[in-house]
Amino acid sequence: MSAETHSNTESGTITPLLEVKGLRIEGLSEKGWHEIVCGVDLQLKRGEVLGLIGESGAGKSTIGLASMGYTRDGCRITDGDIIFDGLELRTASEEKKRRLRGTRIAYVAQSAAAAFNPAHRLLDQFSEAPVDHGVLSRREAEKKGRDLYRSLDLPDPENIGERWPHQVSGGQLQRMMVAMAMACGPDLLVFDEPTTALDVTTQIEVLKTIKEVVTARQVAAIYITHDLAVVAQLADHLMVLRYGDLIEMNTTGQMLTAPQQDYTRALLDARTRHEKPPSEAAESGALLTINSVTAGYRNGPDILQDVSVSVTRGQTVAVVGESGSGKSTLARVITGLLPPRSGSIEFAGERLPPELAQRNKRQLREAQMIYQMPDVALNPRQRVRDIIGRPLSFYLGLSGKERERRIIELLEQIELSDRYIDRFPGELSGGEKQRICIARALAAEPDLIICDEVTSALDTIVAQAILNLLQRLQSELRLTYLFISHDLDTVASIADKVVVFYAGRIAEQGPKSAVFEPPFHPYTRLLLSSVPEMRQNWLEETLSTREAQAGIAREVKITERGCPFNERCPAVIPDICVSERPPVQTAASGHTFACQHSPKELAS
Amino acid sequence: MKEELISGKITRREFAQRLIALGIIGSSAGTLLTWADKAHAAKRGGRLRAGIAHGSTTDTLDPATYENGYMSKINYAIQNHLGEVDHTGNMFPELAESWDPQNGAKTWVFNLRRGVEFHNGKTLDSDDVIASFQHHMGETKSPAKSLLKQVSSIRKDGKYKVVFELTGGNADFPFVASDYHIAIKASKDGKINPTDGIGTGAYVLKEMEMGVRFFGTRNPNYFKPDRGWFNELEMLSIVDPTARSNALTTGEVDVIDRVDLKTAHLLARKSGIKVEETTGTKHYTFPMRTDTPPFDDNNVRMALKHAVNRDEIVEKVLFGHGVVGNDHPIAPSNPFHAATLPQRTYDPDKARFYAKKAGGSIKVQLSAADAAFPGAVDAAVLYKEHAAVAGIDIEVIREPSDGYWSNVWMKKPWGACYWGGRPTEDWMFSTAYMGGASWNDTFWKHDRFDKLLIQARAETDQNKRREMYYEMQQIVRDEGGVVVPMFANYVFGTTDKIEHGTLAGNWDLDGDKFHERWWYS
Amino acid sequence: MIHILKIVAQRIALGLLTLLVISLFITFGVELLPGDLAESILGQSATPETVRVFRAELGLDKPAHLRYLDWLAGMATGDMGVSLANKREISELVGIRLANTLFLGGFAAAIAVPLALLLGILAALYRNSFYDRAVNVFTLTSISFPEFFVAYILILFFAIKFGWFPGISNVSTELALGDKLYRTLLPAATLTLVVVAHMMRMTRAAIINLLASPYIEMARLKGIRPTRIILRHALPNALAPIVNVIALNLAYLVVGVVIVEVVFVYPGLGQLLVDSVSKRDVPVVQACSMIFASVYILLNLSADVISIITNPRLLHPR
Amino acid sequence: MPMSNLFKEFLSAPLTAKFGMLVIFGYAVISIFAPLIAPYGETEILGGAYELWGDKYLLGTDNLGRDMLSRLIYGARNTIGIALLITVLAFLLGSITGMIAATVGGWTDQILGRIVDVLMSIPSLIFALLVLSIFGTAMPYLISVIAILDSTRVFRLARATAMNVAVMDFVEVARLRGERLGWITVKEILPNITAPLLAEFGLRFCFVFLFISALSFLGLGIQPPTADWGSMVRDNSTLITYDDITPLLPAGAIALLTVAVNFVVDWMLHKSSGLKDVS
Repeated sequence: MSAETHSNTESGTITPLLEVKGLRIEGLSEKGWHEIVCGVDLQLKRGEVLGLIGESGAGKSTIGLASMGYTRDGCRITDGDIIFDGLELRTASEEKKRRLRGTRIAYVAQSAAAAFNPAHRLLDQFSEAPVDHGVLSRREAEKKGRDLYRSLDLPDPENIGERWPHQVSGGQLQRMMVAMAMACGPDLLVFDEPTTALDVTTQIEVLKTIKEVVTARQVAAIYITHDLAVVAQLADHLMVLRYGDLIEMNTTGQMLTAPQQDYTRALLDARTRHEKPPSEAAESGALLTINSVTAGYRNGPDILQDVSVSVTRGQTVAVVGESGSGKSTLARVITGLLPPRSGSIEFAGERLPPELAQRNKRQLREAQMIYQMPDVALNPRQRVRDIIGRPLSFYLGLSGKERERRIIELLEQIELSDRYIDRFPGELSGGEKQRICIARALAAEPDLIICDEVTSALDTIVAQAILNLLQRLQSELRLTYLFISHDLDTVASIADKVVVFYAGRIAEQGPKSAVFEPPFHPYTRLLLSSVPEMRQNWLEETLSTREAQAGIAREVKITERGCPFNERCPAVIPDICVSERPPVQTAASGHTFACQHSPKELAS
Repeated sequence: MKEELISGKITRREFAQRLIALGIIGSSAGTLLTWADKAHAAKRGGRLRAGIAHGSTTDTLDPATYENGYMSKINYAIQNHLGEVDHTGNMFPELAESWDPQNGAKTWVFNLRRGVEFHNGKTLDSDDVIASFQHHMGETKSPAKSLLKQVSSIRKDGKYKVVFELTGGNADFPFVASDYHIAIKASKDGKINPTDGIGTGAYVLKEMEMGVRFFGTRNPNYFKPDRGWFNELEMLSIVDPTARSNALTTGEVDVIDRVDLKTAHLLARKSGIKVEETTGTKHYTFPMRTDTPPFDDNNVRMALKHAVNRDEIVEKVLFGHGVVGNDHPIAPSNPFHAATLPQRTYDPDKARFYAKKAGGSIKVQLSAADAAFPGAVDAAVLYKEHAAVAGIDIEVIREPSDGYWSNVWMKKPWGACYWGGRPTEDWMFSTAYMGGASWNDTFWKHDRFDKLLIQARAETDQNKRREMYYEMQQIVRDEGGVVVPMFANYVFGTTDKIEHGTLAGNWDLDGDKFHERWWYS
Repeated sequence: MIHILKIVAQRIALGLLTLLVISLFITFGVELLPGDLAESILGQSATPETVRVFRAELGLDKPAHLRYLDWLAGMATGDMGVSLANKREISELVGIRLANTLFLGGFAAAIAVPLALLLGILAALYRNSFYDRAVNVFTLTSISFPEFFVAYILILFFAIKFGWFPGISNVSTELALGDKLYRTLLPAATLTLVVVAHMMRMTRAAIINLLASPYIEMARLKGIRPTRIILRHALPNALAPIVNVIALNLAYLVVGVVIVEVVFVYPGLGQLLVDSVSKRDVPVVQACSMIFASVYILLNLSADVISIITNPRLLHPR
Repeated sequence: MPMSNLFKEFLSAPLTAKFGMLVIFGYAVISIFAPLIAPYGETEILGGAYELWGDKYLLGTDNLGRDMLSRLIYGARNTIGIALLITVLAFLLGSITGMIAATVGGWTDQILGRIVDVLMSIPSLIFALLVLSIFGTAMPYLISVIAILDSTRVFRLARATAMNVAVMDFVEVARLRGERLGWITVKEILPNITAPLLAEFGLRFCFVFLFISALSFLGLGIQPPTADWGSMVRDNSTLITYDDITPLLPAGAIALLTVAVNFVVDWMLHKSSGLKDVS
C-alpha cells in the first residue's frame, strides 16, 4: 500500500483528509480527571500543513496524537469525532487503528535520540513498520530507506542505516526520523516539536528536510511547536492554543501580520528581538578573570583551549556557541567542578583555588549557578521553603522567623506569592521552577551568577519573562552575569559583552554591539543567519546563503591543529585554515576574533 | 557354628558354662546361637536398600574414626569382631571360637576361628588380630585407646590363639575386646591398612562415596553359613528425618533407622510399612558439672532431679518410644539393672524442699542442641516448664548443633547429652562415672562408688556383683550429678517384605547387623 | 571489543583479589571456630591424648598462617590439596559433587529462566489484568514458603500421593541422562519455585519501566503489534537489569541449595561444605568456598559482559 | 498526616492494596496485643502432643502440648518484631554505605564494593554458620549477622539507584554550595531513591523470615521456647508429608504477610512513580 493507491487521491482536495470535531480530552492528575483539550475542531486537506502553536500545557501534542487515534496513558477522549479518510478513529478497533499508524499516518517525535530504540540499527528501525505492516519486503524496505536517506541529503546514505542511534548526531537523527516516518508513504504526518531541542544551525538542517518532504511529496501534516517563527516557514494554517482552548486560527500570513488576539500578539512579541540598554552599573574593574584556561575531562582531549575572558562587575557577559563548543565546560571550570589543566581564575582580585573542595564558604557563596533544566536542578522531594532556605541557613546562618521572612522576600523578588512556600517542584510550571532556581541563587547573596542556558528549556513567552526578571534583578542588586546560551536572540537581549565559542576556543569576543555588527567572524555570521525570523520564506532565503550551505548539517569537532571551523567555513582558505592556528586580531570596534581573514575582509 | 559346635571343637555346654561362670551371659545360654537360628525360613536373594540417619562426607573407613551410625553399619557389613552381642544382650564369640579367662580374669586367651577368609583371600590368623588391636593402642587417635589401656600386652600363642594380659582383673573383657572400633582386618608385616575396606564381613565393599552411598555384594565365602541373606546391600546416608521416611514411603529404600518419633505412628499406618522398636541401653541425660556452683551442692542436684516430669518427657519427646530413667545410666536391659530401686517421680514439693535447703531460689542455665539428642531442645523446654512449677528458674540456651561436643559438652555447667550406653555395668560406670574418667561429664567423684567399681570388676560371684552394682546405681541416683529422664528406644521402619528373628537391642537396626541377620520374605 | 576485554580483564583481576580475601576470611573464620577437625571427628569420644595424636597426624599442630601459606602455594600451582578428614584428593572429592551441583543448578535454571522470562513478559503485556495479579500472588506465595517446606509439599503430592517421582534424588554417576533428569525433577522444581518469582518480577518491572519511554511510544505510533513491542523494543533494553537478577539467581542455584540437597539427599557441593565446616576440614571448606565464590564472580562478570553486549552504546562507541 | 487523610488514602487505594493494608493492620494489632488476644501463654504446656482442633484448643496443640493458636499469635509478635528490626538495620547500613559509595565514588566506592563482593560471594548460610558458631546464637548476634548479610543486597541497590540521582543537577547545586557528604546523601539523594528501596524492603522483610527459618534448619535460629513462625514451620514440617496441615499455619501466616506487604509496596511504588510523571 502506498500513497498513490489510496481511493480518494482525486477527491482529496474536496474531502478533508482529517477532520476533528468537538474534541475533548481529559487527563489524570493527583486531583483526578480534568479537561486538557476543550472542544477543538480542525480540518486538514491533503498537501496542507497545519501548525499547532502554544505553550506547554496547551494540549497541542495531545491533539496531535489524538489525530492518530492515540492517547497517552492517563488521558482519555471524552467527546468529539476524529475522522481520518472517512474512518472514525474514536470508535475504530485497536487493530484497525494500529494498521493505520505507521502506514497512512506517521509520527515524528520531539527528541529523535529518545524516540529511536537504542538497541537497534537505524535501518532496521526504518524497515520495521513497512515490513511489519506487510507493505514492503525487507529488501525493498532497506532499499527505500537508502533512497530516502539519499534524497534527504543525509551523509553516506548507503551505510548510515547500519549505524546505531547513538552514533549519529542529533540533527541527522532527527532527519532520519523524518525519513522513517516516510517509510510507508503516509498521507498524514504529525510533527511533534521536531526541532525544539536543537541548536539553531541544526534546526535549519532539520527544517530543510521537513520542508522537502512536505512540499515534494504532497502529504498533509500537523506541525506542533511553541515557536511561531519556525512553523511560519512550513504551515499554511496556524492554530494558536492555550490551556486546551483554541485561541485563534488563520492562515500563516494573516497570523503573522494581523494577529487578532492578545495572546497571539504576546507570542509574536516574545520572538522579536529586544535590545538591552547598556548596563549603567558597569563599573571599572573585572569581577571575574579567566586567564588562558585549558581544560578537559579525564584522559580526553582539551575541551577548552587557551580561553581568556574577563567579566566586569555589574555587566552581563554572554558565552555563545553550538552544543559541543565547550560553553558548559567553562562553567564547570569556574565553579571548580573541573580543575583546569593550565591557566587560572581570579575572582574579585583573588585567585580561586582550582578545586571545589579547596574553596571556602565565602568563595562558594560569591558565585552561584542557574541551570538549563529547572526540572533536574530542583530536588523533587524538597519543598520550596527548604530549597530557598538552605543557602540562607548554610551561608548566612539564618533560622526561624528571620529565615522565613527572607524566603518570602526572595519569593517576592522573583514575583511569586508566598503561597508557593510549601509546594514541591512537581507542583510548579517550568517558568516557576526556574524562578525558584533564581531565588535559590539570590539567597546566597552572590556577586556573580552563572546562567547556563537558563531559558532554552522554556516556552518563548516564559523565557522572555525570565530574561526580564534577570535584568530587573541585575539593576536592583548590581549582579554580574555570565550568561551561557546557544541562542543569539536571547543573548542579544541581555548581554553587554559577547564571547563566541567554537570547539573550545574563542572565535570572537567583544562588546555586544561590536559582535553583532560587521565585521563578522564567519561562525558568528552563521549563527546570526540561523536564527529564525518571523516571516514566511525566511527558511528558503537562509538556505540559499553560502554560510548555510557550508555550515549547516555538520557538527562541532574539536581539533588540535588549524582552525576548528574550517570544515564549515564558507571563506575557508584551503591549506592555511586546516594547518595553521588562526591569529587573534583586534578590530577597530574593540572586539577580538580569531581568523586568517583581516577585519576588512570579513566586513564585506 | 552350630555344626562346628556339634562337631566337637568345643562343646556347647563347656562354652556356655564358662561364660555363665563369668557372668558374661546369664541363663540364656539356650539362645546363644542366634545367627544359626533357623526357626524362620530365611531366604537368600534381593538387594537391601537402607536409608541411614548418619553419614558425612568426612567419614573414613579407618576403624579408629568410626563415630556415627552409618559407619558403624558399614563396619558390621564388611568386618567382624572377636565377639558379637546377641538379642539377649549377651556376648558370644564371632571371629573368636572361644575365650578363656585365667589368673582371676587378668589373662585372657582367645582361640580364633579357623578357615575364615578375608575379602582379599587371606586367611585369618593371630597376626591379623594383634595388628588390628595395635591399631588402637599406643600413638593413635582411636577412641578405643582408653578401653585398651588395661591391656598390658598382647601375644600370639600359635597361629590361632591370642593371649591378652591385663593390668587388673576384668570379667567383662570380651565385651571390651569386641568394641565396635576393633574390627579385625587383614595384616601385612604386622600392620593393617585401616582404610582398605577389606574385612571378613558378609558383604564385600564395591562402591563407597562418603556421606552418600555404600554398595556391597554378598561375600560368597562368608564364614557364617546362615547369615548374610541379601545378594546386594546398598546404604544411603539420609540425614533429614523427613527425607528418610519419604524414601521409605515412596519405595526408594526398604529400611530406615531412627524414624522421626513425631510421625512414627503416622508412618506405621502406611500400607506396606512396619515400624518396629527395641529397647536398649541408649539413654539421654542432663549432666551437671558437680565441680561448678551451684551444682556442687547435692541439694541443688536433688531439687533439679525432682523438678522434672519424666513421664511427660517420654511422652512428648520420645512420643512414648522409650522408658523413664531413674537418674542412673543402667538400662533395664542391662544384666544388673536395679529394678527394685524406687522410681524417682516428678515432685515439685520435694524439689522446693531441696531448693530451700540449698539456700532458696535456684536459677540455672540449661544448654541444649538437637546434636545432643533429637528433641533435646524440646526436652529442655519441657524441663523448664516443669521446674517453674517448683519455683526453679531454668533458662534454656539453644547451642549451635555444630561443634556441640567440643564447645558445650563438658564445658557448660549443665547441658544435654546422649549415651549409646554400654552392654555392661562396669563399662558404663568406668567410662563416665568413675572419678577422673575422661568422659566423666559430671566431674563427679565419689570414693565409695569408685571402690565398689574396682571390686565389682574382678568379682566373679554373681550375687555379690549384683549387690555392688545395685548400690552403685543408688549412689548415682541420689548423689550423682546426672539427671537421666529417659531410655530411648531404637525405632526403625521397614517394608513389610523384610523379615527377621528376635531383634537385638544393643544398637539400632538389630545391633547394626540387620544386613546380615535379615532377609526378604 | 577491546573495551570489553579490558573490562573482563579488570573484573577477573578484582575477582582474584576477592577470592584471596575470601580465602583469608574462611581460613581464619574456621580457625576461630571452637574445636578443630581432630576434636570434631572424635566428637564425644575425644580425649586430650587422642586429639593430640590426631592433630599431629593432620598437621594441625602447625600455626594457622603457615598452613594458609602452604595452601595458597598449592592453589597457585593448581593443587587443591587433600581432605584432612579422609585424605582424598580434594579435586577428586569436589569434582563429582560440583558436577552434581552444576547439573541440578543447570536443570533448575533451564526450567526457571525461560519460565520467569515468559511469565514476566506476559505479565508486562497484560499488566494489571487478572493474569498479572494471579501470577504475582502465586510467585510471592511460593517465595514466602521456606525452601524445605516447598520441597516437602512437592514430595507430598508428586512422590507420595501420585507416586510420579521418587521422594529422594538418589543419583549415581552411571545413571543415564533421562533417568537422572527424572530423579532430579522434584529438587529442580523446588528450586524453580524458589527463584522464579524474583526473576519474573524483575522482568516485568524492567519491561514496564521502559513502556513509558519515547521509543516505545514511537513503536506504538508506527503501528507495531503489542507483542512485538514488548519482545523487540522493550526486552532488549530491559536485558541489563534482568540479566543481573538472573545471574544472582543462578549463583543462588549453585551456591544456596544446601537445604534442598539435604531434603532430597542429593550429593551436592553445599552438603559437602556444611559437613566440612562442621568437621573443620579447612582445605575442603576452602576449596568449596573458592568454587562458590568463583561461580558468583563469573556469573556476575557474564552478566556485566551481556549487559555490554546488549547495549550498543557500550559495544559500538561513537 | 491527619487521620482523615490516611483514611482517604486508604479508600483511594486499589483492592489489592486495601487487602494488604488490612492484613498488615491485623498483624500489627495481633503483635501488639498478643497477650490479650492469645487464649493461653506463649510457652505454657497445656495438654498432650498434637491434640486435634477443637473447642479447647482452636488449632490444636504442638509437639509439646502448647496451644498452637497462642503460639501463632505470639509468633507474630516475635517474628515480625525481629524481622522488622533486622530489615531496618540492613536498610540503614546498606543504604547509607550504598549512597556514600555512589556519591563519593573513587576509592571509597571501590573498597565498599569489594567488601560487599566478598560478603556476597560467600554462601550466606556458611557465613552465618561461621559467625554464629564463633559468637554464639544470642539474639544480638543473630540479628546483626542477618542484617549485615542482607545489607549487601541493599547496598547494591542503593548504590545503583543513588548513582542515577548523584548525577542530577540538584546534587551538583548542593556540592557547589559546599554541602557535606551527610547532607548530600540524606537530604538530597535519599528522598529520591526511597521508591526502589521501598520495593526491596517488601521482599527483604519476607526473606528475613525465610533466612531465620533456614538457620533453624541448622540449629542456629531463634532461641526456644520463643515462638517464631520460621522455627514453627521447621519444627512441624515433617507432618506435611503425612497430610497434616499443621505446618501450613505458620507457613501460611508468613506467605499471607509477604503477599500483603508486597501488595502495599506495589501500590506505593505505583503512586510515587505517578508523582514523578506529573513533575
